[in-house]
Amino acid sequence: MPILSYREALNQAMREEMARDDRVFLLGEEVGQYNGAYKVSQGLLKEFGPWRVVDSPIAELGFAGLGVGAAIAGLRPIIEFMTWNFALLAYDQLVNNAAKMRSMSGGQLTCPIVFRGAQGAAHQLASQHSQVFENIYAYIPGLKVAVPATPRDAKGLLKTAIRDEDPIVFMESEVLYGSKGEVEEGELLIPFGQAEVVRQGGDVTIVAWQKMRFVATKAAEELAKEGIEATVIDPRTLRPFDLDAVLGSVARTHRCVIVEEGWPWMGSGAQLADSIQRHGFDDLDAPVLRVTGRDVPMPYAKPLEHTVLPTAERVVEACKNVLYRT
Amino acid sequence: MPILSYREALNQAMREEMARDDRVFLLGEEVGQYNGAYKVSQGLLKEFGPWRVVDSPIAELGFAGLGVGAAIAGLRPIIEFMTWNFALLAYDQLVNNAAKMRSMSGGQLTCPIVFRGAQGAAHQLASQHSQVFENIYAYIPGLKVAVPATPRDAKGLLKTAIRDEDPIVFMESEVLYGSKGEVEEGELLIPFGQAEVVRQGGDVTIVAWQKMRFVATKAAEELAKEGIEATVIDPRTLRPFDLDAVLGSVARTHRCVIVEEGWPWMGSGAQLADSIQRHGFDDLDAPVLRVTGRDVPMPYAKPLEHTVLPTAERVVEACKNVLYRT
Amino acid sequence: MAEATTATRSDAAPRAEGVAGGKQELLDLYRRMLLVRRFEEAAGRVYTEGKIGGFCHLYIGQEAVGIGVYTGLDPRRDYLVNAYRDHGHALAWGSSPDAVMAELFGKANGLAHGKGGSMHMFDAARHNFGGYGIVGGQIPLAVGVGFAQRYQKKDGVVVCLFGEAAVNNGAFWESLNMSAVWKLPVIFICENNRYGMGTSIERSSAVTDVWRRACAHDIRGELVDGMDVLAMRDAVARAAAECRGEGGKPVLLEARTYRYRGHSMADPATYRTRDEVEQQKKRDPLNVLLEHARARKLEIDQAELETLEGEIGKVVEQALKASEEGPNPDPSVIWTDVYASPDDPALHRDI
Amino acid sequence: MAEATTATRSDAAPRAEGVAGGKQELLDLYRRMLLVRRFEEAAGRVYTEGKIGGFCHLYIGQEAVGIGVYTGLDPRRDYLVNAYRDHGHALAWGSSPDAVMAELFGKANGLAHGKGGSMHMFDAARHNFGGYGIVGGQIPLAVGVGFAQRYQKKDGVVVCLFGEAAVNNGAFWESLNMSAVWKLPVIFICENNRYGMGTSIERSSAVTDVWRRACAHDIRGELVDGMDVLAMRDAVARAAAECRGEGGKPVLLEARTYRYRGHSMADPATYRTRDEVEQQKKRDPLNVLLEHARARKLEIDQAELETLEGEIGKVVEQALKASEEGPNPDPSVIWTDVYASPDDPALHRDI
Ligand SMILES: Cc1ncc(C[n+]2csc(CCOP(=O)(O)OP(=O)(O)O)c2C)c(N)n1
Ligand SMILES: Cc1ncc(C[n+]2csc(CCOP(=O)(O)OP(=O)(O)O)c2C)c(N)n1
Ligand SMILES: [Mg+2]
Ligand SMILES: [Mg+2]
Repeated sequence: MPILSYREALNQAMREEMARDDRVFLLGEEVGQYNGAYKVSQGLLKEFGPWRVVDSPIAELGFAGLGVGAAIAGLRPIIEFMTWNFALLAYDQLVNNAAKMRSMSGGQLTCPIVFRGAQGAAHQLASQHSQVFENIYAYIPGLKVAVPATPRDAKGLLKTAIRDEDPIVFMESEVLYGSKGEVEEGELLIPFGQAEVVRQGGDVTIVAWQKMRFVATKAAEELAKEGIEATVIDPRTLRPFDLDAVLGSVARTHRCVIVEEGWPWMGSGAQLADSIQRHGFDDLDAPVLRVTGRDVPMPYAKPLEHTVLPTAERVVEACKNVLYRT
Repeated sequence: MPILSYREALNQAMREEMARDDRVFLLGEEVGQYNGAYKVSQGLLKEFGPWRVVDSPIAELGFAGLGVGAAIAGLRPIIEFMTWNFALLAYDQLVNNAAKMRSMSGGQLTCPIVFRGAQGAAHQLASQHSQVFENIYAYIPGLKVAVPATPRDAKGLLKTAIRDEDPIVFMESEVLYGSKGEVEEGELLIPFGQAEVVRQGGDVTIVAWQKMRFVATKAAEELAKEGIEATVIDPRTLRPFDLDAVLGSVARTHRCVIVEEGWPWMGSGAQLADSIQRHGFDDLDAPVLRVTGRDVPMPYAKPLEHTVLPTAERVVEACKNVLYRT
Repeated sequence: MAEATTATRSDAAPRAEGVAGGKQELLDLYRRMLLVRRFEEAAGRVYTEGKIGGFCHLYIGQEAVGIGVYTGLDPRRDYLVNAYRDHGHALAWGSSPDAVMAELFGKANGLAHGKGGSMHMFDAARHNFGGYGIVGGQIPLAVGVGFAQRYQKKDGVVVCLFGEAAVNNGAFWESLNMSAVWKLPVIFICENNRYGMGTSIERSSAVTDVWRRACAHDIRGELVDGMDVLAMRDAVARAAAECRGEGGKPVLLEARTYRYRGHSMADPATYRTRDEVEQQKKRDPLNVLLEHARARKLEIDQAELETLEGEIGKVVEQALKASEEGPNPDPSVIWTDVYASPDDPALHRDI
Repeated sequence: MAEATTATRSDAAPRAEGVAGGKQELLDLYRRMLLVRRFEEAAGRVYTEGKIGGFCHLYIGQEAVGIGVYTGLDPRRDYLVNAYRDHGHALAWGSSPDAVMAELFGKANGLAHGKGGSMHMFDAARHNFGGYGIVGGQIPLAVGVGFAQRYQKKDGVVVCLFGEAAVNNGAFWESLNMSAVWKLPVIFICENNRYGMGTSIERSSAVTDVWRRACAHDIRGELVDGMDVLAMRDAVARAAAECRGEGGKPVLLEARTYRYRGHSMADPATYRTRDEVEQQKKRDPLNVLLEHARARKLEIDQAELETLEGEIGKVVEQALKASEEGPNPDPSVIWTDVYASPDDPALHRDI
């Protein structure tokens, strides 16, 4: 199977879908002539021309709304936010227009649109540029949220997203753009709401996505050295969420740790913990624990950034905690 | 003690604080000549003049940012959003500027500001005007979030908020503006992070705030008729949150139900359930259950709106569920 | 200087000298405006009886704008994107009065089956792409619909309505710039009724000639008499011709108009004098049209007016009846039209 | 016509005829610009060595704007609110080069103790109210600082810097209108370096004369030669006099300038030709000032320049040294300066 970077996988997904369906277009800052701030749209302008790969002014609210308008008029826009930090300016359009279009029109209008871009800390981008906002979108009925970790998932979920009839929030990871992995050529459609079991182990279930999937895997390897076997589950989408996969694993391991990059209070993991305790109450031998980014605006300095982000060590510790091995 | 409406209590809090500290001013749409879209600022323009009670253009992003700028320059702004639905346009300013000012300036600048306004469903305002967004603010380190239910709490928490050195998100309830209750005259400062035990009972703990406090109380009365005694706890602020009060009660009742108006997935209650299962794991005899608004954009029609909002019946049912009495 | 090429006050205003229509045409315009007037009066009445909930923003006084917009366009290929003061426009674009009224009643036979209500009148089949409740939030949508016209190589035009208070919101400016950069077929129409809720334009805007703001984006701005349906229709038709098809540029029209009622049914409108309102009513859009007819020696006589009133009265009565009698939506429909399928696992039906 | 009273192209541009300074003054301006130039060159160098992280937007080429702004104001009572291309402005406003460089290194002796980094240079004591990273996000803040001046009956002026790509963002327009309605003492200065990252202004803006956009809010717009520190200084001084104190109105200045380097250190800037860059460098702000001196018969000679270079070289060396040697912040400081107290229960230190 071909080896692609996460970036190339996203690029391939867009290229294939744009070739397949001429209603699909890409619009955002620097997506065209610059080939994308992170080069995700490399070559697309050349291939599809300026009406299908559109460089927009810095007007997140406006161009997100433009996308919604184009969607109700029959197109299938992909709107790129350079990062999701900037998308806060467009939050109103996603929540009040995209998510509600179908409902408030009584089903007359639909809004098939993908909003995509990078989220999370990269390397010392400081407080305004290092944020995770999965939960504020997953909270909204009418939206779906994908958080791919691997090149394969990036491609397969993006293709699914572009074909979906509802608005999608597609969150990529800046630090993963260069990561590589096997990706099927051509048609690859990964359904939303289907977790991937990354690793099997009978002692503890670790739920982690995107960057944290790799932190969790590293932690699992550390734990294995001490004879503790962890299952690592990557949900891949946060809305819908594959609760069955997690509950199935917890029924076997009786313990669960959730790892997330975002802030602790009201972060996505809280919902997962809630769902697990509610539906897996009798299976749990210990409370569900969460390892999260620290509850602070991200500081710039490298050692501080490192202190804020979840580490494999902290995951190991949490796993031992739920195993009462401390 | 004088009886005031929730609206009057808020008005009194602002009037007293503006009289006490001339750095305090109120700015927002229709707060002046119109005396507030919901009449919360009745009489303030007349009393304090147009520089301290400022009618703004419809520019939520801009005037929220203006408030932040005024705060770092030494004033203590109260920024009124007509409702929190419209504040989505200003979310960037709250998250990226207000919440991070102290941190990214290394402590050089502070941002003592109160953003306030109504949230939640009122009577058939439909999908864009009937939303709850407590969680998206409580998620952000650097912000604090208050959700008063009674006139007394409205006054006492708002006065505390205005004197606080950090940015506050103060969410009122449109349907409660007319509700009445006893309120101390003059100095009344209710600290953030201190729950109120509304009702004592040994069988189940119900956590509910703002409008839902009354739904919970009604449910508790219904339950009492069947011999089930509920404790009702109103946290009053969601960040900070008085977890000790809840855990203390759960240690006695061993069962907990959370009632919230917002959407279920990633709503505030998820965090509370997470915290309770984590710190009260051994005390719980049943999973923590949540009663929430339904997972849909609010429809306009009255019977549909009623179907979406939490009811005392649903709370009663959830309580019986955690008591395994169904 | 530069202004001459950007925002130009139409010399034609305040009276339209457009293609003179025959009497039938004038009668038709009158009838359309009268329907809106009587419909809104009825809506206001039953609102106070508690039959309509939520916010209810009546269009009384602004009828000439709504009818002028519709009649200036080609509804087979053109589109409407609107704010929340939208009953009149919905009627103008041909939605059944029964369905509009039933929507206000929150009934299953409403335009949006009771899901949208007063602020969200959609009739996609008639190219009415909806009323939106967040001030300014609909403006970028119109740019997107316009983008789709160019993209699909269609020659449709999109008309976007908003109040004069919406132009202080960033969404307006971002939209103007994008539509100008990409030369999109969008007619931005500001219904300047002088107040945004209780705030007069003088208190909220540094520039009170909304049409002049077009200068910032090198697009043409024009002031139109929003009380004169012929002026409105002709200005819209001119603007449509100008922005339709490749190479066309967006246009900003400012329609000076007035709402006779409060901002919404909840607003007693104490921020303006009765005198001001009475003064404005003197140039009532219905009367302005009658004057036009008279000036053209096509006078519409009392008998004709009475016939029209009778006709319209029946239509409105029927709308009320259909709404009273219409079924309430079934509670289970809350789950539909959130996602394409009510069984989508993204929908959390139990928690 | 209306334009004459709104946005007026300054006839003084492109060369300043302001109050001629003595040689000492010109030397001083030169030294200030040279410090920025050499500091930024050093920052760029050590960035490639991995000593600075994150995004790093250099100010090389734009020095005349930063120094002109500062020297045109009264820093005892005036304020700066800035975007993320902020090292030069921080130095201009008197922050210690050691502290600015140490901030870039993320050290505890940095301006913000390593919490802010390149994009967030704050020096509150020197009235530098910060660099902000969300395009356009700082503009409303400046309006607020200006509001506070009027509110407190102070006569300070606020200068707000932003790039030419920021003017397509709604925040800009909302801010202009509010400051015009309330007559706030804000000087909006657009540093038009022709590109927003890789997009030229022609591709992002319908109107490429940024100063002309002032017309939409009836405020004065002026084009200034941003490569000429004297022109900048004088234009800013005029604007400050105009908006200072009661009754003063905001002003929009457009400084035409150019960045020699890529958008940030990560940008190879392939979207423009080498030729274009070389062409621009011919009007280097340092050289433009030397020409001014020559024209005024106050020539700054080679020896003087070398002395200055030596002096500045040492300052920059020292800044690098202080940064290399500066201590890393202690991990525990992540908990400080989130709230007023690190023990605030709103802070979730364990979860
Ligand atoms: C973003 C936003 N802010 C505030 C409101 C509340 N609001 C609804 S209508 C309105 C006044 C709008 O006035 P205008 O744009 O002139 O339209 P008109 O009602 O006069 O037709 C306000 C402030 C809103 N719906 N959206
Ligand atoms: C709201 C927002 N959108 C996008 C970005 C990413 N971004 C950072 S700088 C920049 C270009 C800004 O150009 P300009 O305003 O001209 O300033 P310059 O960098 O030229 O000084 C972009 C798109 C951002 N920081 N904020
Ligand atoms: Mg209006
Ligand atoms: Mg630029």
